[in-house]
Amino acid sequence: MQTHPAKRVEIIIEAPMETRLTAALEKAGVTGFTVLPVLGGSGRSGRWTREGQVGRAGMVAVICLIRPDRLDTLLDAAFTVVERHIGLVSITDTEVLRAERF
Amino acid sequence: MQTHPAKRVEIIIEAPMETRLTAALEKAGVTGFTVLPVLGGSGRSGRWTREGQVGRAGMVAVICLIRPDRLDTLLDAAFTVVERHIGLVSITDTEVLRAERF
Amino acid sequence: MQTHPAKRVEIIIEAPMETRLTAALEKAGVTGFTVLPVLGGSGRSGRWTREGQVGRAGMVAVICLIRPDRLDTLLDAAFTVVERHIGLVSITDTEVLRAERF
Amino acid sequence: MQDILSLAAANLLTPMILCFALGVAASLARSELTIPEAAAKTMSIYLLFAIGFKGGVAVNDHGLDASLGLAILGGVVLSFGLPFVAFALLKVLTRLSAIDAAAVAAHYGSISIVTFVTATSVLQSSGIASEGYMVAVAAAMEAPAIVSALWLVARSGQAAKMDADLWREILLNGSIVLLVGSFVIGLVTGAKGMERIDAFIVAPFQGILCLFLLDMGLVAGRGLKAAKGVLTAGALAFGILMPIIGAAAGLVVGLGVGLSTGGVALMMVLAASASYIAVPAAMRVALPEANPALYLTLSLGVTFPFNLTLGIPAYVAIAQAFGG
Amino acid sequence: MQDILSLAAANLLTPMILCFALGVAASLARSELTIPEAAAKTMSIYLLFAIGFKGGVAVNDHGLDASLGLAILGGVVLSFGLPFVAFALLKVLTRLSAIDAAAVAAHYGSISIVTFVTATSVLQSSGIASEGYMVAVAAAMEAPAIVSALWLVARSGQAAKMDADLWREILLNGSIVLLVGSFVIGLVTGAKGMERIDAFIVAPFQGILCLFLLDMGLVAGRGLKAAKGVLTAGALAFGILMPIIGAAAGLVVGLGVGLSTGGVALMMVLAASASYIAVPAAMRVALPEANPALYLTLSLGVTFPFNLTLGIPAYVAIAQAFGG
Amino acid sequence: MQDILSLAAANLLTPMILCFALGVAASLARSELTIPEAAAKTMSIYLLFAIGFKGGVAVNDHGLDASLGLAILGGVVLSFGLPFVAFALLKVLTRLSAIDAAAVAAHYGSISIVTFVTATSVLQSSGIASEGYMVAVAAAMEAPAIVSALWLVARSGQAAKMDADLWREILLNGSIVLLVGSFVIGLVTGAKGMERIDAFIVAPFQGILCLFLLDMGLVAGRGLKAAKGVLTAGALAFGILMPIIGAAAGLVVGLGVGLSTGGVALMMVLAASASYIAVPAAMRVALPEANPALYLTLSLGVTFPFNLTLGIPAYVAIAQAFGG
Ligand SMILES: Nc1ncnc2c1ncn2[C@@H]1O[C@H](COP(=O)(O)O)[C@@H](O)[C@H]1O
Ligand SMILES: Nc1ncnc2c1ncn2[C@@H]1O[C@H](COP(=O)(O)O)[C@@H](O)[C@H]1O
Ligand SMILES: Nc1ncnc2c1ncn2[C@@H]1O[C@H](COP(=O)(O)O)[C@@H](O)[C@H]1O
Ligand code: NA
Ligand code: NA
Ligand code: NA
Repeated sequence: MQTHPAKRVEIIIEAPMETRLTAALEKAGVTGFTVLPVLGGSGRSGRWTREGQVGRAGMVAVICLIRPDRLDTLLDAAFTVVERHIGLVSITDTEVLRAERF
Repeated sequence: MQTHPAKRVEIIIEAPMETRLTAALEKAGVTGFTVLPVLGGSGRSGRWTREGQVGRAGMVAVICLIRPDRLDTLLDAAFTVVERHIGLVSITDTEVLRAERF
Repeated sequence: MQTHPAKRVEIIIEAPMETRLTAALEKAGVTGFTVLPVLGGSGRSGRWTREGQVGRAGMVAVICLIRPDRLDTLLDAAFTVVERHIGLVSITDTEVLRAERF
Repeated sequence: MQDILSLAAANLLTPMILCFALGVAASLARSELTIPEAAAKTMSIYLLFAIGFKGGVAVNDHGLDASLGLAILGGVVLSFGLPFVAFALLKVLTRLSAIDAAAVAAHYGSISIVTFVTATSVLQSSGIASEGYMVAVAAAMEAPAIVSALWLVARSGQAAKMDADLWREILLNGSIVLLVGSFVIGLVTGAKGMERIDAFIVAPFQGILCLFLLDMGLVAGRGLKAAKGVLTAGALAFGILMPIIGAAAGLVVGLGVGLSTGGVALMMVLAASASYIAVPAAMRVALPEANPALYLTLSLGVTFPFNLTLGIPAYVAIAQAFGG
Repeated sequence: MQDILSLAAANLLTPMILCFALGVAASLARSELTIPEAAAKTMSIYLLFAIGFKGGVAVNDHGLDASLGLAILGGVVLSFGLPFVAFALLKVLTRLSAIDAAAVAAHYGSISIVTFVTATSVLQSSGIASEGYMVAVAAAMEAPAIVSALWLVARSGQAAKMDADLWREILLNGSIVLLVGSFVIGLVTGAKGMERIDAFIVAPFQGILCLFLLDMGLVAGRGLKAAKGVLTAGALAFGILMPIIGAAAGLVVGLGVGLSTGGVALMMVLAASASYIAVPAAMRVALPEANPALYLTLSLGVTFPFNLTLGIPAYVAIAQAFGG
Repeated sequence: MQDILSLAAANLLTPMILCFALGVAASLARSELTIPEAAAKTMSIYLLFAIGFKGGVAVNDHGLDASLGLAILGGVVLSFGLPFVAFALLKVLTRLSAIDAAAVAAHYGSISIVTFVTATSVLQSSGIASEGYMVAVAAAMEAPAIVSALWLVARSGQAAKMDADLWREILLNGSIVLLVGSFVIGLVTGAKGMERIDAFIVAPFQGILCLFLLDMGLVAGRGLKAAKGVLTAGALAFGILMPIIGAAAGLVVGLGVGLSTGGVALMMVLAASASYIAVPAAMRVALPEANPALYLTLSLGVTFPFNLTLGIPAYVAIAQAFGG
């Protein structure tokens, strides 16, 4: 089956920053992304879990599949939001079906 | 530690299509997959979120780790389901421990 | 934007083993990981879903981004926990922003 | 008229309607107030269970008679028939493609159970009795409209993807199973069963309905905000006209099958209401090319609030006028 | 006999049992009706909290006496002992490996709190009193069976993975902590505490139990469908015989420690019931090689429905026959 | 003094406080008891809705007068002012950076709605009346403290990230919208609205508060365990002293604006309590460099339990002493 090279960008970011991140992505013309829930985790600021939480504690994971030539725009947009904040950005080479959707 | 090459296929698909996709995968002999929840996202059809939803709105993410030589069978099966529907299929090279499980 | 090579390790493991896995990771000096919820899946032991479950049934997905030279420590730690148990470990090459955080 | 207005005013100033309004306002003002998905689903399960059970107990009380069959038949005819009316009306008022129009039509032939639940609570607080088996009628009206819509699509030369699996999904969808199941449980256990669980399904009912309508308002408001583009003047007119036409058809059928005043009002409500849970999911599978923003916005963003605020009191008043 | 049958019939036609049946039927018919995981967990927390609190208040009312200690001791002995009976019975009826048989045995020595809750509600609606401290007995019976099962495994020359962490997890598992904690809170605050929260933990109790049993039915039905292979005739026979044996042992112990009629019935129910929450999780950690489909299907798909429908009314009737 | 002690003892042995203690104990013992996130959020929505609605109905009952405006003004002044006191106190007692101190200060100027809810339920069971509009005062006190904290940061030469979006988020955060919205709904629908939903929002209120406090205990205990490092003796002293100072300020303002005894007690509670939902989220956005473990542990792990157990009964007794 015909596949096309793409980048899979995964951004793990604090929940209160989610709307800012997605707004920045949209402003940069990145309209496709998917948000996954996160149950808990651990990092330099210790362990946390979402269980029993009332507030918007914790992180979410935002996944973008993007054409390789659009990657830098995306990273620039993401970086302005993540910069001062807790957040991980990873970029993986991938292949997608139906490249016309990107 | 000994690792073995494999493919990680990630299919983001509308929740009402989930059982059809997994049935197609099973029919094609792909018995291993994991379904992750999705909170929300954005695409050509705009933004959506699962919050407060009663119906089976939204998407789910299905992840398959598979031996490289089985990839095409999987993609063919997935494609018949995804074809007319909203859905993203990405394929990433990966390594797995314990290849005998695949 | 400047990126740095890293490994993305994804461990899908039974929920009752989660604390043992994360304890093993921490003991091995891996302090950064993120836990994603899993809705359901299928494998050699058949299909399962989290829906309506009261107990700690099902799986969780643990994601670690790690410097390549720390990978083996991580895999050794993970393997001792996963060994006798249901669990998938996959390792993908990736790039990260802000390598100083790892 | 006086009556309609005062009933409308009384209806508008209930906690239920105000909760819905609060939800819409909060969404439009982009407040981050949200109700967890699990809570929304659980409340809808509660409402379906409670309304089904109460209906069954009521039938156990008054006994089953032939009118149940007649009422179900009337409801099924409405559900089959209304999509054709809706489709024709859409062709006049909008420029939608056949597929989009058919998908919208399916929603308006089917029913909204929350509109129904709210109407029963309005009837109850107005002291108007209704047939307990109307919940069975509601369940029976969920699916037929989908058949009509797919037939409309096929007639326009397009292919809908309809298979046995989808039929099972539609006929055994969660709300039908729960509604019919709890109706049967109420029917079987009767007053004795009710005694055991009335503190759960009767006393807190209206309060839970309030929170649920708050959630519906949040979701509807979000939909309205996102769907500026799809809501043309014609579509908007359809979203208001169609429930009125449906209510009129429901009135005729309700009187025809000999329902009580309350029963007629509920039949009007069912015919006037549009699905936003079961049918959307079916449409995603059978007609993936149809635009979900369109049918969801019309159903949940226009017709649902219309029925909730103006429709229900009007239908009740009209049913009373005809009922004597 | 007449009594047992009429009690069984009365028990079968309650909303609770019918809700469970609805859940099983919906699952088997592959309806997509589901109750969110968060709702199921919350209902189980509610039930544990309510039953524990009520037990504590009852003990505060009647005062603590030596019989509590005796009853707990009796329960612990049952929990330690029954796995040996179960293991032997499995060896006779099935060809399970030692590990699988031991894992199943652990479940039958431990208890199912929902079976217990349902039994208390049957007792209550039959007007039969029971000792409030039976919830403490229930909590005490959760864990010992695991020790016996691991000993059985070790004896067959295999290694179970048992460490301090697992002990803490088992002894401080959510349901034990909640049950014992709310029991103590009820004990401390007594009638005054009850007055404050009875509208929450008494009135809606049976209704919430209904929805919870609906969920249990859905999960049990799903399990049954998935586990066609594992359920041999021998295993099935075990799933029916073992609760009967357990109930008999519970009868002897209950009479032995001098419980009231209701207390004896509850001791029978505890001994007859099989765990499906705490023990499965412990087995995944300690005996990962054991087949979860087997023990879950037996416990939740066979023994739970058996106890729910036939077992409880029979145990109550037998306890009454012996109690005088 | 006698009174305070007996009220404190009575307060400590209520199901609410004991549930909180159970949660803390379970966490510290590393039990895996947890309450699902969706359940915790839904309970907090329920509590906010119920308390807002009841407040609105009470105002509808007694009529609005100028004192509402005065009380809100007083609350806003407290919320603006207390962060300066907190900041100064932190500078004396700890070596926190300006950013950390300002972030903590924001929490103590703002309010904890659960502390408020618990206090209303203590007042109610002591038969002490209070102004219904105190919920509006509570809502008004959520945000101003954030402004003061950011001003403190700016004054120390650092940049806080404050934009229009953040303002909207803070002013329209879920709890403010729900509290004010349900207050208005209660105000509009009055006794008639209450009649419809009191079985939902009044009867089960204290029971749901119990389960919610159990969850708060679990979360607080987890936080305490994780935050051994951050809790210096100075910080701990701050966590106890600051609510006392806040309560004193609340007493002065409450008496100043002419509140009733119950109203004065609630104003003290608001001033003494520290936010742990709205402000933490705002701080993550505006002051990402501030250490969340610090402010969360102080607010939820130290001050919340202090107020819950000793604070509330003391404030009530003091308000009574001053109120006559
Ligand atoms: N190396 C990592 N791999 C995966 N997730 C991480 C990693 N480091 C941090 N995280 C996630 O980011 C959160 C905050 O990290 P930190 O700022 O280091 O405390 C953690 O709680 C994890 O959920
Ligand atoms: N480029 C993308 N990367 C990640 N997720 C996407 C992307 N495009 C679409 N999606 C997901 O697929 C859903 C439907 O996409 P669409 O059909 O374009 O509206 C979106 O709401 C996202 O959840
Ligand atoms: N090849 C695979 N790809 C993704 N997930 C898998 C795969 N195999 C197993 N799983 C997950 O691991 C669980 C247990 O697998 P198993 O032990 O094979 O039954 C399954 O239910 C899936 O959630
Ligand atoms: Na309709
Ligand atoms: Na047992
Ligand atoms: Na304060």
